[in-house]
Amino acid sequence: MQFETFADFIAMGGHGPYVWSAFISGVLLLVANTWWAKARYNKTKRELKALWRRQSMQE
Amino acid sequence: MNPVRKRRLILVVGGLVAFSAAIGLLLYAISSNINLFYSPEEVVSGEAPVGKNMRVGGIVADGTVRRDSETLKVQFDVTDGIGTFTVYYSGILPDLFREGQGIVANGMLQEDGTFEAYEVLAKHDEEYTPPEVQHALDKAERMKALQEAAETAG
Amino acid sequence: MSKKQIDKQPLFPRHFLISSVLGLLGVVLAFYIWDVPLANKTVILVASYVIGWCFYFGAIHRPSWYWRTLVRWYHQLGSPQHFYRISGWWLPWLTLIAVFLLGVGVVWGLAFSPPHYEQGNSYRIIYLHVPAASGALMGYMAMGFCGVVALVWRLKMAEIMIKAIAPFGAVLAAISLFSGAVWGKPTWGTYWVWDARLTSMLILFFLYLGIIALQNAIPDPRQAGRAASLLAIVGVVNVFIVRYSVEWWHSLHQGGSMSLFGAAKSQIHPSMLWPLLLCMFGTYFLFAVTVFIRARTEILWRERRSNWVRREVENAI
Amino acid sequence: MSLLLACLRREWLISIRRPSELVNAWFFFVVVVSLFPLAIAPREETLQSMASGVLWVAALLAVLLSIESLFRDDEASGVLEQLLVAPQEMIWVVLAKLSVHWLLIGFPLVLVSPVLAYMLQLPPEILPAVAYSLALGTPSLVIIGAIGAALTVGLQRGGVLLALLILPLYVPVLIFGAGAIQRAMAGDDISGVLAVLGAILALTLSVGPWAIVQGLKISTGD
Repeated sequence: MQFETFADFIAMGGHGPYVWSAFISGVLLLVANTWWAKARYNKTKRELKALWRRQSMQE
Repeated sequence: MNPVRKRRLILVVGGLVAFSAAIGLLLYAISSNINLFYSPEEVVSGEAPVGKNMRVGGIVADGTVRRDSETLKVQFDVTDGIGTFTVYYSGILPDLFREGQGIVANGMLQEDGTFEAYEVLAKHDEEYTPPEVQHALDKAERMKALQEAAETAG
Repeated sequence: MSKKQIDKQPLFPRHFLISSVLGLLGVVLAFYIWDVPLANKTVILVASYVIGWCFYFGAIHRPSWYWRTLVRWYHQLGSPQHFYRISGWWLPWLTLIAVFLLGVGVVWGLAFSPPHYEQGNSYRIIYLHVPAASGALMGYMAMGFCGVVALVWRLKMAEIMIKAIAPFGAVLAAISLFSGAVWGKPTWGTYWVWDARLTSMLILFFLYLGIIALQNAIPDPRQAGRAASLLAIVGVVNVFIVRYSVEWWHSLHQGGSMSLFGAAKSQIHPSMLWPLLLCMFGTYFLFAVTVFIRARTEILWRERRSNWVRREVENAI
Repeated sequence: MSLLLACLRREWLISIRRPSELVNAWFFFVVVVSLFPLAIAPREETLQSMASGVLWVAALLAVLLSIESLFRDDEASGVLEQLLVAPQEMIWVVLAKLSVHWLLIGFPLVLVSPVLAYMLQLPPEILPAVAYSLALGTPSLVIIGAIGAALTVGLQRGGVLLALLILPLYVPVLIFGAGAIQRAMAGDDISGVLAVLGAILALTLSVGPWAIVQGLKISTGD
């Protein structure tokens, strides 16, 4: 561990705002992107099922 | 040759000619020094033109940085081990500027062989080392330099 | 060729020997002109020479096996159903590896790796910035490659891949631009410089956006895929030209190349290299994860009229 | 060769029958450039420092706006699909279209550019450099733009999309085109920069028509 206290870790020797804004926004984007892709996948599956249900009801 | 084939041949030959023309022109552009960058060696030997905007780069020589106490004026020597010349600059230097640091300066070469810079940029080096290691490296280098000095003296 | 004729072939035919020597000369030449650290280029060049030698040797003596394998791969790669099955098996493991690598890498980089001797702690942005930038670049190269495959062999999977790569590539380009700007402030004293790397990354971001927009604008998926392929190829050429043109242009009036003396002597201390490598590979794995998910979505939608999709979706509950 | 001549004749006749589109592109260039001195303080050094950028961005936008219609009418009337039946022959049609388009849009911009450059207070000895850089650069702009036009030909509201696709691809031409003017103003030799512009032109000429034909084939749903 390079930092003595948690406050030091947050402060990053004065560069805290830069480091943390970059990391938080970056990690958020990565997570949001993956989550969004997964949500699209699930939604496509649901839509397909609904489509087939409609088709079988018509028949 | 039937006309369709002939046209196709013209196309292929034309494409090749254009492509080789592109390469030839690029080679010409490179040879005509489109990149106006000069090293201290070239500046000292007189290869660099006087009175034109250009870019120089090198290492800030140790112990040559002199700051004016009143204004933002500063002067320092830039070297590459072969040639050395003086740079005059007025303005705020980047945080990473220090002696022994690589810099790039934009400006004009004067008649007397000095360089009037309007912009000085610190070279952001690609070496990533923690402080202790850098300290050790510096120490080793200094020891080596001392040794060499002792050898040449002795 | 009959069995007898194959037996007659010498173990090292003349063309093989000549090519080996030529290859060796190429390796020696590359060794002298390639501007990377000695250890890296030794490993890369020797390894590629040995692998190439083995492939060539095998190709002489067992040509049919190579051919069959290639044909099999070609069919498997081109089959969405096959890809869907394989990727479904890989996906959980890839996700696990990505999360593990990124988690360890980020915590190590943020809390345990030592500060930089000049930049202090602000350099820690490297653990986000460099993986994102290299991922965005590699993603674009992969798209260009898929574009060639899609246009030449008309493989459906290549078109699907382009569509799957583009969004995450754009996200990575955006991350590298933002984190680079934030890193630039404490180190260079400015958020933005019109430097070759920054500008080409910005153009790369625009190109990603263009490809996504083009795909969304064309209703027919096959047509959209092929249009995006062509644009991806043109874009790859453009990225190279932009990179060098900015470098030249910039020398004309202002700016500064930040890596002027870089390349050959660039080095990173192991205590910083390891977390960086973890983050980089973590990003690559995450890239694979999102590409797989997006490609699977696309496959399901495109193949919705086929029976296997129906079985797959209905049984998955 | 008679094929190319026939195509050239056809494109020429079609284009000059609708002069309003041509005149629009020319006026766009002139108006945009002359708006800048009104928008900023028209001091000599301010104008000089931004002249290269203004001229080049205006030329680029003029070409971009006009290129959208390059294949539009042929596609709407169904001629395009007829032509694409023989793709080897199509490349000649494309070459003819590009030449005529440059001759009617790009070349007038080159001709009028010294006048506009003079209005932007550039010294008279720079004016040839302005014309040279535009003369070498605008053909590349036309060819690269045509790739985008080919890809978006069948789409409604393709205009904004076309800009999004093509503008990033224009960056190298813009950099060297404006760079040539800047170098000329600094009193340097511009042959190197012009050579690069020529190299870009040769490269786009060798690869561009093929990409355009491919793009047209894709857009017409071949």
